[in-house]
Formats: sequence, structure tokens, C-alpha cells
Amino acid sequence: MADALLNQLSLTLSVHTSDVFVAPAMSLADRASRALESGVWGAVLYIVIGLVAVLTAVSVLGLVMSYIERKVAGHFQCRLGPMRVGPHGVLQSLADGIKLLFKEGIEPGHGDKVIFIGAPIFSITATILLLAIVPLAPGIQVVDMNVGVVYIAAVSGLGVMGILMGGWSSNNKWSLLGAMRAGAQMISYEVSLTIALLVVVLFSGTLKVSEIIESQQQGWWIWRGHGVAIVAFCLYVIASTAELNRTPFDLPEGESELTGGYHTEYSGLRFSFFFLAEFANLFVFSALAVTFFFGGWLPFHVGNYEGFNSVMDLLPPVISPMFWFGSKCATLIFILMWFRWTFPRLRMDQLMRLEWKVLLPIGFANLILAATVVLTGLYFFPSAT
Amino acid sequence: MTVEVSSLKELVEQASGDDRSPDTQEYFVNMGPQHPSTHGVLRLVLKLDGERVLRCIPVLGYIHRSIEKISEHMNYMNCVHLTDRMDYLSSIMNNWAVSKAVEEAAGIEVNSRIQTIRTIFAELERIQSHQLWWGVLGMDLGAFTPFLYGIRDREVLNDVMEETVGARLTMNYVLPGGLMADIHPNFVHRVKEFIKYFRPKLDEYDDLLTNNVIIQERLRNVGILSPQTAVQYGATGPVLRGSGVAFDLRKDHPYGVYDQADFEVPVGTIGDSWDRYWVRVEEMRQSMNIVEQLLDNIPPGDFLVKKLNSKIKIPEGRYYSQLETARGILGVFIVSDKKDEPYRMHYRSPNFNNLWCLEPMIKGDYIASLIGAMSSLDLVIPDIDR
Amino acid sequence: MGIVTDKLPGALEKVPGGNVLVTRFDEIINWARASSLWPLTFGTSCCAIEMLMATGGPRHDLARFGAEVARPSPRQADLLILAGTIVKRMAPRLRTLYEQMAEPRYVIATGACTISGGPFIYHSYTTVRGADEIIPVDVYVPGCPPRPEQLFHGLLTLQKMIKEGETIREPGVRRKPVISALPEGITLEDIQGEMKELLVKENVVDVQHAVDKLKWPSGLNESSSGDSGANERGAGDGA
Amino acid sequence: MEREALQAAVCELDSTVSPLDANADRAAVIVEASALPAIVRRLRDQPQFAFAQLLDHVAVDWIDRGQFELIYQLYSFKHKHFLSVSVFVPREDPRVPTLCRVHPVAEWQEREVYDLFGVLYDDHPDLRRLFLEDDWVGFPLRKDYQDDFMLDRPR
Repeated sequence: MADALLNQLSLTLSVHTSDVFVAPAMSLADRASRALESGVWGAVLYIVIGLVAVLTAVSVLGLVMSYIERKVAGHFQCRLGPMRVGPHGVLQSLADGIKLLFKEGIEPGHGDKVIFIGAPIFSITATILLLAIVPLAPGIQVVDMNVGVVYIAAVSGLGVMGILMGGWSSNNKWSLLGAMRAGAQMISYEVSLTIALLVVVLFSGTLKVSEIIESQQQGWWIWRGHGVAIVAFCLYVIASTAELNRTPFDLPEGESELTGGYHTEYSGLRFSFFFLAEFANLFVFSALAVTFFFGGWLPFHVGNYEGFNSVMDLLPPVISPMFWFGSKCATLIFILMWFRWTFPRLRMDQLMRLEWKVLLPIGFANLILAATVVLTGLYFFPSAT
Repeated sequence: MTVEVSSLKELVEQASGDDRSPDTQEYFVNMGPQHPSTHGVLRLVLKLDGERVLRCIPVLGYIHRSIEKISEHMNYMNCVHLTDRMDYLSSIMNNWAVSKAVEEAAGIEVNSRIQTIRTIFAELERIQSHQLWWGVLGMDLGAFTPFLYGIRDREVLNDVMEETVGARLTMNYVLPGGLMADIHPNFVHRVKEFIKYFRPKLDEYDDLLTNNVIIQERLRNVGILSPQTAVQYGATGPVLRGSGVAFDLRKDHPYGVYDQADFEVPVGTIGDSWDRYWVRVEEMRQSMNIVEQLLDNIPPGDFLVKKLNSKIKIPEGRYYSQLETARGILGVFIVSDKKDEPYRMHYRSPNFNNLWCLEPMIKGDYIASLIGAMSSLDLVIPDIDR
Repeated sequence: MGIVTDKLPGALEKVPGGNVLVTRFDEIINWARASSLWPLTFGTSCCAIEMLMATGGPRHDLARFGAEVARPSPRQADLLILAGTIVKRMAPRLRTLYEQMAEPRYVIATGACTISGGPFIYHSYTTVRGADEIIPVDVYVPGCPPRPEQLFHGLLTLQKMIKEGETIREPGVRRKPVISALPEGITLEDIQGEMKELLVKENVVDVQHAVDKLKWPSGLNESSSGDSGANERGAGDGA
Repeated sequence: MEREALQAAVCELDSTVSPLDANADRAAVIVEASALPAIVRRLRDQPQFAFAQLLDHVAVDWIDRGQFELIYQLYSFKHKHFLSVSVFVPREDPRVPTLCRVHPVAEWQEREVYDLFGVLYDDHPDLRRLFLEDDWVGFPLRKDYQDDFMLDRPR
């Protein structure tokens, strides 16, 4: 019995390693669908490898982002930031990570243990799931489902669950206050976030993330959208800052008000999960903005200006997507950091007022305008085809 | 006529018992003694309904170091250095308050050079204190960068003062009968340089915080303190002036050489946190004006009127002297029984009296407003507890 | 302690070469712990301005050592910088704070008040005479208040202590700290001998010279206060 | 108003007020304990005095005389003058009516004095220890306070 199973496994593996993992021209997404079709073991293997890759990506991103954040903050504040651990402090986040790994994990005495332990895992799972759909380069995407935008809207709402669970189970009033703030804030801003993304969905006429990028060959949506896209982008940036719990919307953590907010009682590894999720989310939300508004990995193209476009295409095709995606993403991340180290924090009622009385009406009006633009076909740089 | 002595526990139990509403449940939260925005070890017992503050009971004593008791066993010279550690952000003014009280009591006349230098240092320290307050206010409202900008400029001024004084925080510079040391030869030059450096920085402060919409939203119409309440609750200093009462000892009862300087007393209008913020930022400008006017004509003379004698004896009686620190009126009350140690030494600390304005200011408002309002009071907890 | 540190040494040391591996682990973990000391935002009085605010400021910048991530919650903090007087009423709270911190935790006592009660020892009915009556202290930084540079010295001393002093075989037990104030190759005897020589040499005091030194000379160079000898004592086990 | 004139004017308010000359620099009066709130209220409300703020409240332990002296420092923003009002109460039974109803800040200033001297304030709404723990024994600023914890300075 066991032999038979093993045989089947090795057979499937051999078939699919040649089939799924070697063929270079295939996109990862195609490989995924192929793997799913080919049998249970191939699918399992693919999922495992994909998840491990994303998990590694999350930890590496978390470390890199936290280092960059500290350096950027340092230079904003007329100081240097980490300098001593490794050259210019590059190993600082690694040291932080190892330290947190070996730090005592405390569970509050009268807390709800299961939920308490589950919360950070939930939080980081949401990040991993979200990262899975980010297209990093042509074909480098773990899942590319045809309802990608719906998936994004659904999964990004999961993150708040982790925070609510953490705050609730900590048996600490400050944590609870932070969690309640987070719940109210993130669920509210989720609406604006989705509405901002819907504008691009209207423009591109698809929910599939890779196709949204393809639709921007002639020019990124932020240029082609008649200003509607610019408004949508602004809404997206504000709403994603709120989703990320960063200043000026960092009320759930609000150090000077709620000591640590929802993660007051967390220590060691569990705290580092929240920490990682926060920084990886920073990347994910910037990457999504790049995908939806700035053409993802596509170089800067202006429709029908072939000379200009060919200059932009000068980079070799291997580096080009990485360069364009990376530089766009870095710019957005820098802007979000700039926010954080400049603005003070809003108050809870002001925060809610901003969402429900300002952003949401603007978002809806914008959506209707976008629909009009799409119906009349009034894009800039209309595609040649 | 009854006297009832209660305890905190009884008070909390009594306060929690009076609510049986089915819709909401009110609860108590301890803010402090270790809390990032209580600026030390102040503890506030908050009764909350959601995020609204229904009651705010300050609990003190977490840094009560019995300075008044210790002072009864020290001579007047030694008493001065304890005051450094009360309101450490206005240490020179604290030194000066004690020195002034002792000088008035013992009949020591100090020359105008000493008075001028004291005044200049007091004003520099006021700027320094407000710089730190400005940064900490930014931090309390969630902006970390202003804090570091405040510290950056504070260090520049600190260097100037350190050159003469030799210490960074607890200056211990003013003594009964004079000063610890003469001013450094570079002092005048470097203070001028500092003022040249700091005036544009104040505009930068305006760019970063004052003109920020969020800051204005957070501070305007928050923590309104009417002039009547401010006076009744014993507020002095920028808190009182923020409420529109133009009372400043430097103007109304001049000491030092403030009568020679031309300056204005900034006054708020409605007494919200924004007014207190504005008053302090404006005070920095006025302090620079005072320093600039006095700097060029420091009269010649000794920096100590007579040989320092640790056994200063004060005639029997009660002496009360006060001056305006960065936070309000610091009063020094000395009861002497002809010995070289005071029979009773009492400090009327500005923060102690300003603190009680907190509850009338923020009752019914949000926790976040409490933080902003508390920040605008600029409390130094060791000065409250002494 | 975490699961890894509990189980790892026992499992590994049976393997051939496991000892070396455990020692390597020690080095890496200690390096990480020493390089990432997150302080708790805790200050009671004057020293807090110098220790937490001025050191965090642009001039001195605690961030260079990776220690600027001041955590408001004791659960996430590694380092308790005791800044300011501890009074009787605060003592139980301080103990609670210390207990709430997750292992490994380190304590730096800064300032005269925290070390011994400072100017508030005598005739005070509240001041606790030294924080080490309440919690174990790893590094003492004297001064009233100490300069930021002195705190850095204390921090570096603590880093050295962590790097040399701990092992995951016996978590929580810290080895006797090293005298980090002395450069390599110099012992305390050398210094004492040198001091003796100097005392003999400068036995005769020129009074006029001493008086002149009190006045400000014309050509001034700024001298920093060099007294930054962070005094260390054994901390005992923090368990 | 000059110091002497003010002192005289305050003394004319009531028969329970008498002048006190121990202060060198400001007008000072002695008031009988029972009449204190009424006098302070009149000092606050009458326009020629207008003592709007209670600056400070101090107690002095005159152990030789067996008395506590309670000193209230008043200030008038209108006339810019100070007044020090003293009340003497016996050490054995230190009771004095509270000033909370006249000057709200007195609530905490009196709590401080209660905490450190053990003076009881009649009708005080919330008489609790202020700086010390609720279960503290004794009143530390009294001259005869003894404590196992306190150290004497070695001479």
C-alpha cells in the first residue's frame, strides 16, 4: 500500500517536475493550473512551494522594510538611524528578528489562550494570501485567478480579524480599545479602498490582475483616466494608509494614547508576526497601487509615441520588469513613510468623519464619473488596436 | 460638620456604583504611572464610556521625594540644589526663586550684573523648556519628527549654556548672593549666534506643526478652560495666559531686570489647547527679544556679592517669594527660626496647581483629546510631587 | 524562555559536534540580543530627559545602536533604563513592570538617585535607596544626571556583557560582567600604580596656579566631562 | 493698596480678624478658624479686595507652641496685591473648615496638607491622602514624625 503510494508520488513528481517546473516559457499561473489539473500531489507540491516562497518573501520583506523605515525615519529626523550592526546597520533587522525569535513568549493570565495564539497567525496569513496575488513580473505570480480584485477585497479584510482577536483575547483594556479602534477604522476604510480599485476595474474591464496590467500597455491608468484615476489613486493611498495603521491613521497602535494598542500584551515571536505583517503589508499595498494605477511591471509608455516607448524599452527584458516594478514600488513606499514621519495622528471621530463624510462620497462620485468615461470611451492615449 | 477620610479604592468603588444603564457599561482604566504620554509617573484613573472620559482622577505621589522634609535639614545653600530636581526644565529659575527668597530674607543686595545674567539665563532656559514641550506635544499627538526637531534645537542652546554652567540639565547656577561662575567669554557671542539660528527655526516649527491641519483640528476647541475656571483652579503661567488672563509676574511684579526689557505678554482668547500652544510658541519669540535687549549691556561687576558662606542665617520670620518659571508661578515659602537651616520650607509649584485644570477641561471628551490637553498643560511630574 | 532555547541545547549536545554548534548558537543569539536592545519608555524624573529624550535626539542618536525602538509596552521591551528617583510608592509598580518584561531582560540604572538615592538619601521618608533593592540591575551609570555619552558607555558595556556573558545552556544566568571600561591589556593595578606616581609627582600644589585655573583662560577649548566610568555589578539571575 | 493700608482694611472686615506682623513683605492677618470660609469669601467678592486666586496653602508645625499654623496666600489680579491669611489650630485636634466652596483649588491644596500634616478639613468633599499611600501611618512633615526608614545625615 505504502509502496504503491510512494510509487504514485514519485511518478507524479517526475512527471510534473519535467512538465510544470522546467518549462521556462510558461507563466507561474499556467503552471498552477497545470499542476492542479495533473493530480493531487502536484497540486499539493505546488501549493507548498508557493506558500514557502511567499512566507520567505514576507519575512525578507518585513526585515528589509523595517530597516528602510528606520533609516528613512532617521534621515527625516536629522539623524542617522541604525549604524552599528553591520555596515550602516544593514544587519539591524536581522538582529531584531533573531532576538524576537528567542524572546520569551508571554500569555496573559486570564486571556483567551487559543484566540491569543491564533491572532498573530491570522494576521500574517492575511498578508501571505494577499502577497500571493501580487504580480511581481510577467508570470511571477503565485495565483492569478479571474476574480483577483474580489479576492483582494476579501482577503485584505481578513487582517482586521487578527487585530480584533489579538485585542479581545489579551484581557487588557488598552488592547481592547485599540482593537475596537482598528475594527471601526479598517472596516470603514475598506469601502473606500475597494471603490478606488473598482475605478480601474471599470477602465480595464477585467477582474484578473494580470489582465489589468496588460490593459495598461498603451499608458498607465493614472494618466489615461481623465483625472478620475488620479482621484481614485489619492483615495487609494489615503485608504491604504488607514488599512496599514500608519500615521496619521495609527490609532489602533497610538503609542501615546493606548500604550501599544492591540499588541500591548504580545511579546517575542508573536509580536514579530504582527510586526512582519505590518511591514509586508506596506509592500503589498504599494505593489497593488503600482499594479492598478502605474502599470505594474510595465515600463513607462505613452500611446502611439513609438520613439519614446522604444527608449523606455531599452532595458533588457530580464531586468526591465524588476526595475520598473521595484522603482515604482519604492517610490510609493517612500511616500507612505514620508506621511508617517510628518503627520500627527487624527482623533477617532475625525477619522470616521473623514471616511464617511468626505472620502466615501468622493469615491462614489468618482466611480460614477469613471463609468461615464468608460461608456463614452474617453480615454487618453486610446490603444492603437 | 463632618470629616470623612476616604481612600482611592473607596472613591473608585463609589464612582463605579452610580451607573446601571443597560446600553453601555462604564469602566475604569489606569493611565500610568508608566504611560508614554503622562510625562513621567503621573497616574490618571479614568472612568470611560467607550472612549469618552467621564471622570479623571489624578493619583500622585509616584515621585514624591520629600524635598520639603529634606530641606528642613539642609542649609540654604544646599536647598538650592534640590530645587534643580523639582522642575528640571526650569532649573535656573528654581534656583533663582530660592536665592531670591533667601536674599530678600537675609537682606543681601545683589548687583545689576548678577541680576542681568540671571535674567538672561532664565529666559534662555524658558526657551529651552518650551522647545522640549513643543517636541513632546508633537510626539503626544502622534508626530514623532517634531520631537526630534525640538531636541535638536535644544541641544544647540544647551551647548551655549553648558559652556558657562558646566551642566546640561540640573544647572545649579544661581546661588543666594550671586552666581556659581562668571559667564564664559564666548557667551554673548554664542547666544547671539543661537538667536540668529533659532529665529528661522521657529518658522520651521510653524510649518511643521502650527500650520498643520491635523494639529489645528486636534487642538482647537479642545480642552477649553474659561478664565474664571483657570483662576479658581489655581492655574498660572501659560495655562492662565492661554485662557486670556494677562498675568505675568515678569510684567506685573518685575524682578531681576525685567523692568528694563521691553516685551509683550502673549494672551490667548478662548482658552483651548490651541491658545496654550500659541502662547508658548509666542513666548519663545518674546524671550529671544528679552535676551537680545539685555545681552549687549551686561553691566560690569562681580558675579558674587560676597564671600560664599554656607551658613547664611535668616532673621526669624516668614518669607514668601515667587517668580515666573516656564510653567507658572513658583513660590518659595521659608519659615526661619534664626538657624542656618529653615524651620519650614515650602514650594508652591506651578504644575501642582495647573494639574487640577485637567478634569474641567476634558470632561466628556475623548481620550485622544485628554492627551492633547494634558500636553498643552506642559506638566513636569516631579515638580507636582516634590 | 522560548521553546527553542529550552529544548535545543539538550537535543544538540548529544550529537557529535553538538557542543560546537551550541556555542555557535550562543554567539549568534547573543549578538542579536546585544544589537537589538529595545528600551521601555520609562522615566520617573530628571534623568528621563537626558537618558531617553536627549539620547534619542539627533545629536546623540540612540538609533545608531539599534536601541531607538522605544516600546511603550513592557512585554516587548528588552531594556529597562531606570531614569530617575524611585520612591516607595513606585517600587511595587517598578517591580511589576520588571516582571512583565519578557526574558531576557536587562536593566541599566542611571543617575545617582536610582543607584543609591542620590541627594534624597537622608531625611527622606519615601526615597528608595537604590533600585537594586527592588530589581536586579546589570549596569550602573552614575551622574546627576549622567550625560548621554555616559549612557552610551553603559549601553556598550551591557552589549559586551551580553555578548560574553550568556549561554543558552543556562538561560537567565548571566556570568559576572567584565570590566569593560578598561582597554585590553590594561589592568586595574596599572591604573592604580599610575595614579600613585602622579600623586607623588604633583605632591606640591601651586596655589596661585590652582586659583588661576578657576578663571576662564583666554584660549578655551571645550572639555567634555570625562567621568563616564559605568560601574558594573553582578546582576544575579533574573528568573 | 499699600501693605499697611490693606492689612488695616482687611482687619476691619470682622472682629475675628487681627493683624499679623511676622511677614516682612506682605499684608498678613490672623483669622479664627470658624470664620475662615466666610472671611475668604468676602475677600474674594468685595471689589476693593478682589482676591480671586488662592495661590498657595501652607501648614507650619509650631511644635513648641502646640499649634499648626495654616497659611493661605491670596492674590488679586485686579489690584495686584497679596494677602496672607493665617489660621492657628491646636496640634491635638487640628480641624478647620474647608475652603473648597470658595476656591476650588483648595481641595487639593488641603489634601496635600492633610497628607503631610494630618490637618482635618471639615466638609471637605474628598479628603484622601495625596502623595502617600492610603495606608501610610503618620504625617511625615510634622516635626515629631518618626520612621524606621528615615536616615539621619551623619554629622
